[in-house]
Amino acid sequence: YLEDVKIKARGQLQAVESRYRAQKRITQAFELEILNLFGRLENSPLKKLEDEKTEAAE
Amino acid sequence: YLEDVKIKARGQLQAVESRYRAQKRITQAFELEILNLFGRLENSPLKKLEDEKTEAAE
Amino acid sequence: MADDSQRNFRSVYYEKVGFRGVEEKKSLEILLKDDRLDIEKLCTFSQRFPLPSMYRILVWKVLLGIIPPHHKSHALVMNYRKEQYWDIHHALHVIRFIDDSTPQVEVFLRIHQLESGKLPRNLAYPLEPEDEVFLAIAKAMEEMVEDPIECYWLVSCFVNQLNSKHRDSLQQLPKVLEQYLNIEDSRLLMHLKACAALSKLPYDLWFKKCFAGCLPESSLQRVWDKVISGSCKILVFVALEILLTFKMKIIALTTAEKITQFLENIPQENTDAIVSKAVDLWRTHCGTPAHSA
Repeated sequence: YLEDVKIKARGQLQAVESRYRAQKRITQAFELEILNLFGRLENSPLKKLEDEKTEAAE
Repeated sequence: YLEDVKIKARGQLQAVESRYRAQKRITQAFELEILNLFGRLENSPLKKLEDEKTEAAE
Repeated sequence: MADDSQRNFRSVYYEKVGFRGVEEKKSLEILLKDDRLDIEKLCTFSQRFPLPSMYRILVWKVLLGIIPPHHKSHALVMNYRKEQYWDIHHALHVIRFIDDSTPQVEVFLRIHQLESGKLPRNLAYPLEPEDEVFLAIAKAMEEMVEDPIECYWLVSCFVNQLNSKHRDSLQQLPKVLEQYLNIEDSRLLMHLKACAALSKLPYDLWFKKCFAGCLPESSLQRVWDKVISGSCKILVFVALEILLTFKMKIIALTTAEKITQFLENIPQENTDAIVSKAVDLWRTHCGTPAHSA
């Protein structure tokens, strides 16, 4: 019976851990996307113009 | 002893749950940042020019 | 020849009419009543019998570890699976990998890629061969499973099973096929060798995609019963039975290209009989599984 409780707990734990790992993967993917978007914003030769626009708008 | 195992299992489950929630909060913060960056890239009147540049660079 | 066709007729007949099926269904129901499902017994059952369609998805989910052995945890765990699916689904929206018009199977692919850390940098990257395998299996599974979340988990875990547990054996299957073809019909083997077709048979379709896109779903699920419960060798016998069934047609074709092209698009009428015969042939050569997983 004890074994039973352990197996049951493991079954649930595995699913929760998998959900946690997925969330971690999402964070990684978002991180990459943020870097990518920053790169697109900053490497643009039009950045300065855009910056001025943003500042003016604020 | 059985009660012991149950308590331990519940503790483990809660620990992973709380790590999941923490990770989710990070994801949500990143999500806001991504939306913000997309907004900056796309609402710019210079976007068209930039798109052309990106396409040419690829 | 007469014996053979009679035997085949019988087994197809029984499976269709379900004489044997009633007993089998009862014994499966007894297995499924346990508070804690016995994975090994469920494996043995699906190795020996076709799963009744009303229990197939449940058994697959248990065998693939999507839900745990305890009945009482099923709802809870399925809830975690659901949340995980929507978490990733939403994230893919945010980074614009999917939108409302993305086909379901492509959504599944992107979720699977993200979960396994293989999401490409952007959408412009061409698909890898393993992605094509995933999509083929997903398309077939979509026809078998109504609920998209259940469907995603089945595809993802099935593909993971193929890439881990079955990885090494899958690579051996072309060689194994040649051996059995030599036993069953050496003349056909000679013909394939003479046309230089042996190395060009649609092995990816047969052994990587597990016949997804080759057999209609009603036949395919009976093959997958065996693979999911632990035997990928059944794939060899399905391929073998396809070759034997269309022997005349294949002998009439004289180039490797034509043979491959035909085999990639076999007629869809008698596939149930092909699978039944393949299962019989598998039993003949490998014996009835007793307790092996």
